[in-house]
Amino acid sequence: MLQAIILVVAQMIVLLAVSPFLVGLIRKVKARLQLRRGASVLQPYADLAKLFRKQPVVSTTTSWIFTATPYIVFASTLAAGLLIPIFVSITPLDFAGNIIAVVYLLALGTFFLMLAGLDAGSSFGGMGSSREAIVASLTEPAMILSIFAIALTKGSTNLSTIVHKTALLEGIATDPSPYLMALAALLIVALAETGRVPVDNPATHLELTMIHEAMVLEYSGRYLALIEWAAGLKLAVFLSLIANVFAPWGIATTLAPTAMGIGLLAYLLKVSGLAVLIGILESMFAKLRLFRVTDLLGVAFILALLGLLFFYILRS
Amino acid sequence: MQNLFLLLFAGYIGGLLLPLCFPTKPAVQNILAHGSAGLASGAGILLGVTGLFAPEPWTASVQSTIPFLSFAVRLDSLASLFVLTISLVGLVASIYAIGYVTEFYGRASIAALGALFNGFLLSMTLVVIADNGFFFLIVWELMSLLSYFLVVTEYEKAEVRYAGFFYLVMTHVGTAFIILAFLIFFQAGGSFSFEAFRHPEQPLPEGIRTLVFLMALIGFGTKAGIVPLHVWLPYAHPSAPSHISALMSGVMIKTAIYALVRVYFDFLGGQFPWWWGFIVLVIGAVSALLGVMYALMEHDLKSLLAYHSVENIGIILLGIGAGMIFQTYGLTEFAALGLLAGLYHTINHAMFKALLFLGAGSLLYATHTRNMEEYGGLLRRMPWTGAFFLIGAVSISALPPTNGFVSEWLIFQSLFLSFHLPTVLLKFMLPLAAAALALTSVLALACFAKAFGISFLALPRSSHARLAEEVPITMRIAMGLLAVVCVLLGLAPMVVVPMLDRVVTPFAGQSIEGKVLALDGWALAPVNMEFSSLSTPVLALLLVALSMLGLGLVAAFGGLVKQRYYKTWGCGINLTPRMEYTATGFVQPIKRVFGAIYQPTVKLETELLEESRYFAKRRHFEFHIEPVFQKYLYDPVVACFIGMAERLRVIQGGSLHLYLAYIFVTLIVLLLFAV
Amino acid sequence: MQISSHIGSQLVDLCSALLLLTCFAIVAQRRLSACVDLFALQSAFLVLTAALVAFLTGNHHIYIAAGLTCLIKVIIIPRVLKKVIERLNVKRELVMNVNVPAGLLICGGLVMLAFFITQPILPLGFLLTRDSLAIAFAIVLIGFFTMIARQKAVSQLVGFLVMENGLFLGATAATYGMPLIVELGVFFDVLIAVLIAGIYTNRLQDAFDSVDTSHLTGLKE
Amino acid sequence: MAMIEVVVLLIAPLLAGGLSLIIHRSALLHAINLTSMSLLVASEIMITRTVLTDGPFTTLGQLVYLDALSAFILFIIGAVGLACSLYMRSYMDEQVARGVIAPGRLNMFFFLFHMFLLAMVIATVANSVGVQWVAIEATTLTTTFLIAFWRRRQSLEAGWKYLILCSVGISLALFGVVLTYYSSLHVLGDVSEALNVSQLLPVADRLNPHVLKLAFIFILVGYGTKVGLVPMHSWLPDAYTEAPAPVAAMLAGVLEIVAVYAILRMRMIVDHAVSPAFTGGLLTLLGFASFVTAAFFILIQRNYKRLFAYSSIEHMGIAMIGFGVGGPLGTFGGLLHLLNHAFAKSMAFFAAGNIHRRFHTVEIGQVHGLAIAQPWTAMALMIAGLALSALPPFASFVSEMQIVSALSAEGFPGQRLTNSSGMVTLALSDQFSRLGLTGLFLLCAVLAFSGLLYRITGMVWGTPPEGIVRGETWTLGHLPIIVLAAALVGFSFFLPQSLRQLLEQATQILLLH
Repeated sequence: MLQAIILVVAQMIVLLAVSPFLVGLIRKVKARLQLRRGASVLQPYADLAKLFRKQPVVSTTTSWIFTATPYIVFASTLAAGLLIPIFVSITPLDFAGNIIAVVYLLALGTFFLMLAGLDAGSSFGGMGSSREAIVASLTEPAMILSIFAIALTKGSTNLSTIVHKTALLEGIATDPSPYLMALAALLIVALAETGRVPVDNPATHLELTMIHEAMVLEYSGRYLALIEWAAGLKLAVFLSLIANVFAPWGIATTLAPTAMGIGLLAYLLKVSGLAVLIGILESMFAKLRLFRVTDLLGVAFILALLGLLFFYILRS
Repeated sequence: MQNLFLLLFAGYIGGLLLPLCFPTKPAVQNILAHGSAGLASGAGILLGVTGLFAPEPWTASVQSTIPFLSFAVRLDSLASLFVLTISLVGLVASIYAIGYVTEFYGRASIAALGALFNGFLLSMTLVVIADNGFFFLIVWELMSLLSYFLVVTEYEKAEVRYAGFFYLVMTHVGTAFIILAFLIFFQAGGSFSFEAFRHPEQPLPEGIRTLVFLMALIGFGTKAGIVPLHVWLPYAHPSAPSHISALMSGVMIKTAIYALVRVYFDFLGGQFPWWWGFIVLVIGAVSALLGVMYALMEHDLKSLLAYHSVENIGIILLGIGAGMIFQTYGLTEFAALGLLAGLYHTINHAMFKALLFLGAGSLLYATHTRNMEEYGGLLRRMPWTGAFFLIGAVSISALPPTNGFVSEWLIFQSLFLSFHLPTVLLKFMLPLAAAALALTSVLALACFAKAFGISFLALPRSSHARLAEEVPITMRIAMGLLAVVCVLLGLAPMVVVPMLDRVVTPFAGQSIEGKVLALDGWALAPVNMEFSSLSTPVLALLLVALSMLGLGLVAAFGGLVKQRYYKTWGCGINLTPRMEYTATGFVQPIKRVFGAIYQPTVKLETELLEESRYFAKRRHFEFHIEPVFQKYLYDPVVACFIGMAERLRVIQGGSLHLYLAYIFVTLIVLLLFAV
Repeated sequence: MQISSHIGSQLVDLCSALLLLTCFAIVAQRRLSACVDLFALQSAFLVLTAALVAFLTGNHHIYIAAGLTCLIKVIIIPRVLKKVIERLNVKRELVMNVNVPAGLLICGGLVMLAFFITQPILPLGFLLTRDSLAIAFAIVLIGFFTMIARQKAVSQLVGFLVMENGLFLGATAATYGMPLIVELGVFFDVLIAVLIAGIYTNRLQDAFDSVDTSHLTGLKE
Repeated sequence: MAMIEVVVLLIAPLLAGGLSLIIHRSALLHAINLTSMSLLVASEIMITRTVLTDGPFTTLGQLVYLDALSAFILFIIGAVGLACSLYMRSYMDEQVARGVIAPGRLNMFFFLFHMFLLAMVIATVANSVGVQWVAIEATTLTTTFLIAFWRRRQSLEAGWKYLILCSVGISLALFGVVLTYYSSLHVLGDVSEALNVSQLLPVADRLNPHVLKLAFIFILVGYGTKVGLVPMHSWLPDAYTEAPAPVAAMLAGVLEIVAVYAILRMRMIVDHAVSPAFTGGLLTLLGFASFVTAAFFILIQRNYKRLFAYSSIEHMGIAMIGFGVGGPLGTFGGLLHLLNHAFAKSMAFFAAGNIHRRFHTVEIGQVHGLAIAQPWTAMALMIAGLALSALPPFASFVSEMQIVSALSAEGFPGQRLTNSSGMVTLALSDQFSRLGLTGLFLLCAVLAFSGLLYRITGMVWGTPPEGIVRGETWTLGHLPIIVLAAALVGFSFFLPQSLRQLLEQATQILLLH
């Protein structure tokens, strides 16, 4: 029991600690690719610290929803993070929810963000929420299908089981093709869900392009801090999900300290790698028009479908 | 149990008759009608619970003097479950009504309203416990008829009359199909008793069984509101007074689900070809998707909720369909899981849909309008209603840890189990159904973000909203009760699952309680911990704890600095309600992306200022979405029959000679051919 | 007796044939008053037939029937109709729904039909009046047809009465008369019916200033 | 046996009629009317008692034959007749007051009314089919003036059509009677009792089948005209529209049923000699013809009296299907349906009468907001409409269910014959054909339902037009409406014991047991 609690807390700390770093890393990579020096990788930490200390300004039109939302978003995203294996393949909270629970926990955050966007009453917030709605609704099916493709290969929807089996090299060698399809699909989904280029641009405040930023436009001070942090956490969640499901190499399958150390190291390397990859992708592509996003997510859906198809064809 | 039933019966009958004794005192009528209805439904709750855990189904019957008709009732676990649901919602509706019907003092006869309300509840209860086909049909039609009269309570309005008549005809058409299905059983068994339906003298041939399947699907589907038979629903449900809408959307359409389960798993003994389940599954997916998509385009709050009933019926059918498919291939425990998930969602939907309709009713009560665009900022003026509505919205959007999430999660699991199925087609279609479910649920999320956000948040958009006040205590209590139930159903699956298990065991042939519940009830784990697991209590705890953590972090890093209030940044000008995002604007992207389904027609007229063409004097914007089913399915059918009638008209041309000729010819023809 | 009965049947057949003939005459006749006269003639033949049957078989109650027929159908009803015609001063049927030649052809067809249908049951009848059932049926059909073919109220009445004659022929000839009470009832009804119809024609005349029943198409659907 | 009752039964209307001729005070006329009616009902009840205890009997020297069936018909005559008399009290007076009817003609009206009743009673109790024929013709002659009582153009036209069509039909029926007599010659000889049911029934199986077939066709076409079976129905809508409300109620509620009774009597005889499939087939055929046609016509009516007229055609069709299909279920359902229709339809016409008195129009389009203008009438109309479209909790649902169940179980009569005669029909396809018929039945039911309720809801709901007085004016006429409604609801759950016995015995009689 105690051990479990310690593990959970550790996992939580890792996630909280890593998430700003990932954001910073992506920014750094992009800066580099744009031949700028860019801010330090640790800049996000500083931002958060400052935001926490600033006095928040709250719109007079808002209700308690507006102030409650940051906490709910933060909590739900972190909760989702605690359900997926980070550096140990068997997470203690595994029983609390499988991958679908993860998806819906993230949806909970999205829901309240939308409400908050509407609460301020400015048309920016509404615009953001409305766009978030369409993007979210298009990513969901692709996400579920790709998840299903993965779940099939391991005959389970529990992340720990999937990761553990994969880590012990069960059934991964048999047929990589469904995996690759699912991976590609999930990558696109991750980009969309975490509001990166080409779906959204976290670095802009142009009303024509922004989605996530528009929703949170009215936030300031500690509330903004929590939301920014939650956004980082969401990124971390997706990256860890991809990293550990598709490449659980090095993850600790036992609770031996050394194994866990290695696991942690491997985890950091993997997510950093993915962050760099995202940075590169973001620099390679331009942001799509909102109504082109559908095409991209359609592709993701089809990929996931193909993954499923391949699985059955190769099995039967 | 007998006494409980008699108490229930007496309560409803009392509520039906007593108000009529005080013709002039609406207040008294109100109390009498809804008080005794509450009493009766309280008895109903007890009846349901006892029936659920009774070892043997309770039966009773009164022989009628009319041949083939006997008033037989049988309270098995399935019936008990629905009695429980109906009575629970009924109780809440009665409490709510006490406050709500004050709206109608002087505008409608409270006595009639209360009497119909009681009769409606009674008929629904009898529908689910009837044990004789004839009796079932009587109470079934009675249920439709009474609800029709409730729908047309405000009969001065033309649209209400239209809605009512449309409903009446549709439900009657459905009943015709049901009668046909029952008559097939009658042919086989020579009796209308359900026992004979279960075990006909000679087994029905395959073709006939298929006919029964289709007839029942169409007949009960009409009542349930499956696409494309759903068209009446978004008209009828909103037109009724809100506590009635809650009953209709919450429980009445569920009686159809009850009947489907009864016919397929009980009468037909759960023996069917794979494509039956497949059809149910597909219909479920289509209904779910189209239901939510049309809901998104509705800006009349109650119509929006009505469309969501279509959606949720679809979701329920997804579960039941999956169950049927598994049943075909003898995977009984998965079948049980699917059925259980479907029934779980049935109950959940009853609760949160009732809650939401009551919430909508409160808004109507406070603002006297159903148009969302005229709401706004109501959370501050009606905090309680707002909070309860939010709980309902979260539940129907299937967000953890509420009840909607649990049942949808279970349905997901049963769909994921499809890889056990032998045929590739099904292996492949069930995941697609899962994808459809995912899309549905997230669209529902968007829809309720709209519904709640536009109605309750930001600035009031009209004087209606500005002057709104919180509703009377009884209404709040009613909503509060349902909100609590919603949360409990989500947090305590360990209580609900065993109940449902008792229901599905007889049909699936085995109890799966042990397979679904793990960690002595703290987690759901179909079919084992290896495959999947979910623990809503723990998730809830986690969410609370982590929010606390958030607060802690805030305190730790910055300290709770006093926050400053200032008006929203409106690009330099003061924010007015007219600058807010409208519901129409909110769904615009969705409308555009799914334009193929909506086929929207947009009309924008702009009148520019003479001085400068950069400024518009006034803009007129309107958009309609194509009512596809009415236009391409219903109107042609109606036109066809009317056309035939018009053509027939000539035979009654008014000429005496013609008439004589008819008789003459008839005589000759009969003489020539009949002899 | 054998021979006499043979001759008797011949005679009865002859009379019935005459009845049928008058039918054709009525169908061919356009002038209303002439139609009425023909009807009276037909009724006279009917009386003859009835008397003949009564005489040959010795069922005396048929005499009563014959007498009533004579009274009502030969004397009273034609009078009434004549009166009506005079008052309405409609002389002749100008337009018909079916013109005369076609009408005659159809009637011929009807006679054949009548024989064809009654063929199997004729042997059951009494030797004496074997074929008159068929003839009676034919007369009924022709009367009916007349009602369809003619437009004036009066001629429709005549058609109706021809039907009645056919029925009576059937009753007397085929079955040697119905029970007396029935017969009386029938006569009574026929009489009343005609009187009522007479009243109606007057009222129609007042209301529509025509007895052309093809104008009565106000009520439709 | 039960002599007195029968005598009363016949004398009461006769006396009342005679008195009405000489009396002119309306109050007195009504009093006479009501007393004779109540006498009628009383004697009927006595007769029913006797029939239930010791079966069929003849009296008045073989002139009268009474069994459960005729007792049942008498019951309907009495019930509806009494209801009408109660309703007439206020209705006729108002007509006189409004000058629609000259005060001098009121007693004429009552005279005809009583004669009409008398004729129907005779037609029901007569032992000889000949006498029965005479009586039924008499009903035509009496009612034709009642129909044309308002001497307007349309009413004259309606009356004339009614007179001509029905007389012609009836004469055909007479030919049927002649043929029956003809068939009985060799069995019973040329005796005046040879047309008596009491004589014919025992020997019926020795009668010549071919003649009887012909006879039945003539009778069916003839009396079918009176019933208003398609395609002999053409006079019916006109007549019902033009007749004053109580008369229309009597026509729809009683006269049709007496005609049906005449057909059934004949059928009883024919079925002994010929297979029931023959008569059944014919009845079902005409039944369906009427049902389908009426269902479509109901869809397009703009005049509420015509609407009810067509619905009568529809329901007679349904009852005919019931009798045609036969079997205990079908026959029982058919009889019960006759009763329900009589009640519901007379209610409908009473309501129609009230509406006409308030709105002075028969156009459906000009009647709205009845629920506000005349709440009780609106309720009556609604109940009648629901009962006529066979919705629970009204007895007509029960009877219609029984009929359709019988249909789905038995199928089209004569089909069994075709099967037995070696025609290749698989069990399954047979079942499907039965289901097909059932489907057709239900389809028409739905059509009629939609048509009827579309109009009725259109009239009941909404807000009344300008210048219409609001609020019900209570009259004696509301009493029968309430009683009938109560009966309709009650019978759908429990039939009174005696009524049920009556129905069952009648069913037995019709099923040749």
